[in-house]
Amino acid sequence: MSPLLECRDVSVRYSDVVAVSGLDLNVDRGETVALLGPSGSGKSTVMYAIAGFIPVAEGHISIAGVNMSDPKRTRPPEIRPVGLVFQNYALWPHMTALENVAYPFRRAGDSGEQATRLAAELLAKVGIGGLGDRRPGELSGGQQQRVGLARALARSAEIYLFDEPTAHLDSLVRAAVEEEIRRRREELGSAAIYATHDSEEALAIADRVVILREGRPIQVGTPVDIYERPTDEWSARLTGPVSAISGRASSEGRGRVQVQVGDSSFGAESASPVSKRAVGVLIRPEWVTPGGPINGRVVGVAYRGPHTDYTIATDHGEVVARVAGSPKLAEGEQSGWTIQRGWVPPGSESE
Amino acid sequence: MSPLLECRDVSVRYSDVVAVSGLDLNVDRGETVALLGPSGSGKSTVMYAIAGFIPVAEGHISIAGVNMSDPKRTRPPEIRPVGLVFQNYALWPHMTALENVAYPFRRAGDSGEQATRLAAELLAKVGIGGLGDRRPGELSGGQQQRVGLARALARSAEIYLFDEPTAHLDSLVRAAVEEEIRRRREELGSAAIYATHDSEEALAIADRVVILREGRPIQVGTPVDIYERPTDEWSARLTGPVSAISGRASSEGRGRVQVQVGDSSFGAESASPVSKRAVGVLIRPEWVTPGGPINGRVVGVAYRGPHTDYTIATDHGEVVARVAGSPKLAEGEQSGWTIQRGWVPPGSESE
Amino acid sequence: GGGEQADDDGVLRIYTSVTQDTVDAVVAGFEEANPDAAVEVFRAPTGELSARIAAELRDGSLVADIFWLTDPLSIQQYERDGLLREWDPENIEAVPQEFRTGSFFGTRVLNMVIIADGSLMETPSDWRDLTGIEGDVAIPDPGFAGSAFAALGFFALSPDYGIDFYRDLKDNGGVQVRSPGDVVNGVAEGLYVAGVTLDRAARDAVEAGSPISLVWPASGAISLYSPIAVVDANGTETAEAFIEYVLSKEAQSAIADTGWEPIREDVDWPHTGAKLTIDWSLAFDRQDELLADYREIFEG
Amino acid sequence: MIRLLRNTPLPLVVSVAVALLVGWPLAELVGVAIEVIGHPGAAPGLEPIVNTAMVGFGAALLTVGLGASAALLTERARVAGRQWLRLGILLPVLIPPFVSALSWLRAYGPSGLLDDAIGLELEGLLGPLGIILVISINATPLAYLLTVAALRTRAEKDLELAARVSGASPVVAARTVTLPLLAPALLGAGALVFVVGINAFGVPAFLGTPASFDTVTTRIYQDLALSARPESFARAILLASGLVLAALMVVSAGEALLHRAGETPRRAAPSGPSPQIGRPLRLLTAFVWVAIALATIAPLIALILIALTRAPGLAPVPANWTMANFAQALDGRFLGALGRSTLLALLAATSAVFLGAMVAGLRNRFGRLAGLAALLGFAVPGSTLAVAVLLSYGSALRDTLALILIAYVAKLWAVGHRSIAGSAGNIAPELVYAARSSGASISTALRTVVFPLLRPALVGGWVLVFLFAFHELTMSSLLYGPGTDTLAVSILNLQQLGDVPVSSALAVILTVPLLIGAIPLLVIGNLPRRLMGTG
Ligand SMILES: Nc1ncnc2c1ncn2[C@@H]1O[C@H](COP(=O)(O)OP(=O)(O)OP(=O)(O)O)[C@@H](O)[C@H]1O
Ligand SMILES: Nc1ncnc2c1ncn2[C@@H]1O[C@H](COP(=O)(O)OP(=O)(O)OP(=O)(O)O)[C@@H](O)[C@H]1O
Ligand SMILES: [Mg+2]
Ligand SMILES: [Mg+2]
Repeated sequence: MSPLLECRDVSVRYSDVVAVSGLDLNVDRGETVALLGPSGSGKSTVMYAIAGFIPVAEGHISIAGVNMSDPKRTRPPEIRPVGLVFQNYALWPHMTALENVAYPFRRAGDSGEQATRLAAELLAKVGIGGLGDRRPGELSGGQQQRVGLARALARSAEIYLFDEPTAHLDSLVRAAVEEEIRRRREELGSAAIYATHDSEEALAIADRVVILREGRPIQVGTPVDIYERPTDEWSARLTGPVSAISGRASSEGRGRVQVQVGDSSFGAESASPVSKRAVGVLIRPEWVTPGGPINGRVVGVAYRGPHTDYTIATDHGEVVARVAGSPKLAEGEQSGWTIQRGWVPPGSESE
Repeated sequence: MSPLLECRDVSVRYSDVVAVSGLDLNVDRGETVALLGPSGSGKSTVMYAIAGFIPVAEGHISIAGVNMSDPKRTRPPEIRPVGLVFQNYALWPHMTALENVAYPFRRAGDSGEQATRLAAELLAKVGIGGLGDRRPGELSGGQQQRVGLARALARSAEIYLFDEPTAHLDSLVRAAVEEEIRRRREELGSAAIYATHDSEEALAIADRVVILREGRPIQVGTPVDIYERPTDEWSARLTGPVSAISGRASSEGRGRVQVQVGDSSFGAESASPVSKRAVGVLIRPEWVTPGGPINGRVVGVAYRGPHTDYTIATDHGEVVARVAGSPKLAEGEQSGWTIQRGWVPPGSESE
Repeated sequence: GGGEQADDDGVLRIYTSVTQDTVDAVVAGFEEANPDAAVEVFRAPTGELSARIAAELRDGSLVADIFWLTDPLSIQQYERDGLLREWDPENIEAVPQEFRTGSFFGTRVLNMVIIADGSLMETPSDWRDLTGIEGDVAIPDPGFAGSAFAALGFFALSPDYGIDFYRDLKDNGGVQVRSPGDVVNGVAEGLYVAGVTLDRAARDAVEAGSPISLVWPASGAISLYSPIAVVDANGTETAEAFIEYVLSKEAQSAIADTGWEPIREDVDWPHTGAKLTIDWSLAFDRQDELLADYREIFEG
Repeated sequence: MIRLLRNTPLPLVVSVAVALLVGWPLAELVGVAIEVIGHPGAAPGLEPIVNTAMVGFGAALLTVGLGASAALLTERARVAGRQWLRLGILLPVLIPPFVSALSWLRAYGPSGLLDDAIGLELEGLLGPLGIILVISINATPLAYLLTVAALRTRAEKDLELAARVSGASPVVAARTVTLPLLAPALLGAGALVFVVGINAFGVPAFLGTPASFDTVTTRIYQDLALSARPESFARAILLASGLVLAALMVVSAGEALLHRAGETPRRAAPSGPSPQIGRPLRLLTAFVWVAIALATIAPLIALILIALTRAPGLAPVPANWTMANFAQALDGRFLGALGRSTLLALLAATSAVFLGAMVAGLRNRFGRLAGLAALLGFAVPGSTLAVAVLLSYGSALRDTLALILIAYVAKLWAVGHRSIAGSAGNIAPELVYAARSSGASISTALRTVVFPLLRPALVGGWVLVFLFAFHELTMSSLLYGPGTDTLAVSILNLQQLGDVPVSSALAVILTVPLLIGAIPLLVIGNLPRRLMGTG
């Protein structure tokens, strides 16, 4: 069976700016994919191309086996089975929240009454059941975003596109929205694509994550892959704090290496077999635990609620360690640490 | 010395909607305060009142000892020493990014050339030095947000107001922006107020956090206070996952209690002295560690990059535990856990 | 030209710039006398009427059977272009010689007269007095109305006055106003002490109680007439019959009842006096020149 | 927009409309012009041309200034009785320009009401300054409506607040942010008023003649009015062509300027704050009311008094009042003509706005050219355009309402277009995208999203075209036939050679019923509010 969405070697341009290039992406029914990339990396552009707002300059996009976009032809948005949450919401200012949400129902042929009822239900689901009579201008930013979400969900689509859908939503509402999307996925086999710069969100909700950098997909993988085995330091930083230190690696087979730094060594995974080579090793903060052979001075303390991040200056470079609880060490203190594991990304060897 | 910003018993209304009420807030020079609240709680409204966009219905606002707003009189924005990042950016579509940022310099009397130079520097600082010639309509969401940030920073203000300033920014840019704000605070003694729904951000950057709920400030405190000693379960949830279980508490003095659940017991802090009472205890996921006397079945697993959250059904209620690393337990598995600590919020006793 | 397009649907089409109530009264009488005749009137101000005629002539769609115009200026051109039928109505003798040619015939008379502020001690009695009177004298713009142009034509072409008459008027405080109606209004309101205007407008105002007096100049009012003609290519017997009717005593009485001086002297008309007439053919030929001279005096 | 409208028959429809409404008639005119160009005596003088340019530019500048200030006042400042103020500013739109001229003359001219009462007259009312002033006051609602529409769809308040919080005073914020954002609308208004100015006939005829101030239009009138000589006709057409050329040059120069500055659509953004800040401007509001009273209400009262008075020169006191002047201006044909005029104005307004919206939708070079073409129709003086329409459609459509309608639409298309164009540029593309990915076809998206967003502009343009058409005199008096006479024609035909009380009555009849009809609509129906969207 062909995938629900197929993007093959897609490039998209804004007159002279190439916003996306070489994008290959298949999404199956029921799957959730996250597009993760920094600001300006082309996430919204990918969404717009899938929704049919901009033509592709190269490649093609098909949905459910039907060719939708190629450089010659862009089929119009209304015939694509797609629901979209806009990054900037794009609510219609002349309609109330309820009318905004009822709109897709009306277009799908529901009676006015029916559409209003369904829209009211959706608004209640996203937690603003009482605000249906307000115009977008009379709602707070997050409330507007929820109207945008409800409007997208009002279209019964095969692919839902969410462009930064929770940028202004607190965790409580976020959970409700994620729940609704999961339900649709399971009940209707819809797929969902999230565009987000929030790696935590991407890793938490997606089955697969695509990392975009300057319009190019540089890594595609499961959340665990993306987090623990990033393709390079840049991607690693995108998904959370990471420290890079250099050491000498010796292979232990089956992707495992032993890394020697100063007097001590620690085990790490490696993308490619390496032996007796100087490598850059990436270390996540939670892979560093307090107490142990590696000594350093605390140069930064950041309390992050559930945990505290310490930046430790060691002889081999700065390392960030994440320890549960509120700060227990102060800046300037000396202490010992253990590196539990590391990751040697591909092509990170040097002479 | 009077505080830089003083809000005394402030209420703000949009015709018939009371958006903020009873707000008391002092901000000192050099301080960073976060307004944390869910969507619609009145964060933006507080910002607008401080900036002078909306009159206060009750109370008054003074800046640097000068009365700026009271129900009779609202002094105009341009005479307030305030810089604001709008939640919706509010960039001027007819100006390029550079012109947008140069604007406040021009208003402050800088020459055109000088203003352009300074604006270019600011744009470079927020990472879009190369996009100065583009109009806002040709920028991605996050890039627009950065222009908005740079424009606010272009005003040399005593108070910077940031309304969800990093909603569309990835962690890399975020860090750069936070750094710039810290620098100003230190160099110029400016204060900063962040409105955010993102508790992690609030806790990481603020000296003090104000929790808003439906327009009322319900807790003011340091980040550690807010996270570890929330005023109720609702605030606790706002700042991160939390489990609430009920047990029988016995006081140990100095705010410490021992909580009995089933056969085992654990130590907890309490807002008020309690003795032999049924209480609701709040438990952060990272206060729960694997292995130990409390048995439960895993009913949910969420991978969050640095850690994995397990939802465990115990005899005393569901408890969430946060464990570093990728998932090691699957749904349905039985295992033992230890609760390291807990928090008994004020007024949580029941008979 | 519109020659080929002679329509024969039996409808009599009249293009006119004569006042509506006058046309209405005459047409009603004609229709009563000729119950089978169907008459359609297109009435428009002179400018619009000549523009329409010009346009219709260009694309050959002119359908008018009759032109019935306010003053004898435009009709000169139609006559020269051979548009008009040369014929002699039976009633021709009723029209004074100076108010007709071989193809168009006067239907009513308009007179340019003097009006003066009613409170004036020494009212002017002849044209010359206007150049010596104390106070401003209102002159209607000859560029706007045929009647005003008639005055210009008369004075400029007359050996007794010449264009210098206007120079004298101007030097003595002559002011140009838009139309004869504005002259009446201005004098009535005391803005000007006297002015040159149409007898009809002045008479209406006096009758309604305006504080002005109408002076029939001793040497004569400058008289012009409203010509009527058959469009040769279209006009049927009905058209000729209509003109016969207009010149009849009955129609002329109807015209007089609407307040205009009839062309027939045998119809009772009390408000009249000596008349001065113009060589319209010459005035027409020298139109641009006259207007340019005039403008040089009043606008230069 | 252009991308959204790809693959639609829009360009085709617009091309056909341009060809039929402007292309063919103007081609006929050009044919005539070429034929007569070497005709002896056809050369018009220079002076009326200079005068006309002066009136056009003066009126455009003054009107746009007045209209934009009024719009900023009612939409941005804190003023009491905002609805009433809007109404007051819109009032002159109900008054045909020649009525304004007449009433100003009666109120403030030599031996006007003011002169009679306190011996004061407005220096310079007779002459270029007075002409510019009266045209501007009459056209201010046009500039006002266009600016308000653009304020609603373009310049949102949060953008001004952003300027204020960047340190700009209200005036600087207006200069640097609000007005630049309104530039397309202001330019559109300026272009229309420029053309209104160079095309004005009634006002210069009333106020210019006594000062011997001739404009191109009064010359054209004279050329046509005096005689049917070919050279007069030729000169009229040459002068008209000159007007068209001037309008073309000035407006395309302005558009080129604007185009270089670039289109500045705002991306869809979450709605920002939109409070009304600042102190209530009581003094300014009072001043504006006085201005409205002096500019509109007092002259109208003067006019009504004149119309009621038995004869010129009598004091306008009840003892001298009579209804005879009105009786003379009305007769049995009045009602039929009223019905026809209303129908024509409805049709013309709807078609002009419809076609205007289409041109506004084409946001590319072709659209700009079509916009210019539409403006040409507006720039041709009424008498000349009517001749052109007669030359093109006269034989086929003689004596039908369709002939008059064609002339109206050809003339007023530009009003429909410019009203909308200033606002259309800022409909964020995302709002249309959102509709389409909710399942709406292009036409549904236009109907449900674009048109409602443009409502202030569409309604404003519609009202303007309706009133222009309702008051139209020159073209209808040339084109009507048996059974197709319009209101203005039927009244005009009853007029006695410029009899002042009767023409005052005529003016009152053209104005007052509209006022009486419109005010309850405006007040009870809350029309300005609805017309301009919420807020
Ligand atoms: N113009 C308005 N008219 C009426 N109510 C409004 C208006 N603007 C905001 N509100 C209401 O006031 C309350 C506070 O809004 P505010 O924008 O301050 O919230 P917020 O905390 O900034 O939310 P968010 O995180 O979603 O931006 C909300 O309930 C909102 O619906
Ligand atoms: N209309 C436009 N014209 C020119 N360049 C554009 C336009 N829109 C976007 N771009 C550029 O294309 C690139 C990709 O933009 P896009 O909006 O897809 O980024 P994004 O990943 O969604 O970013 P963000 O997280 O900030 O929303 C950016 O560099 C942006 O500057
Ligand atoms: Mg984006
Ligand atoms: Mg907000």
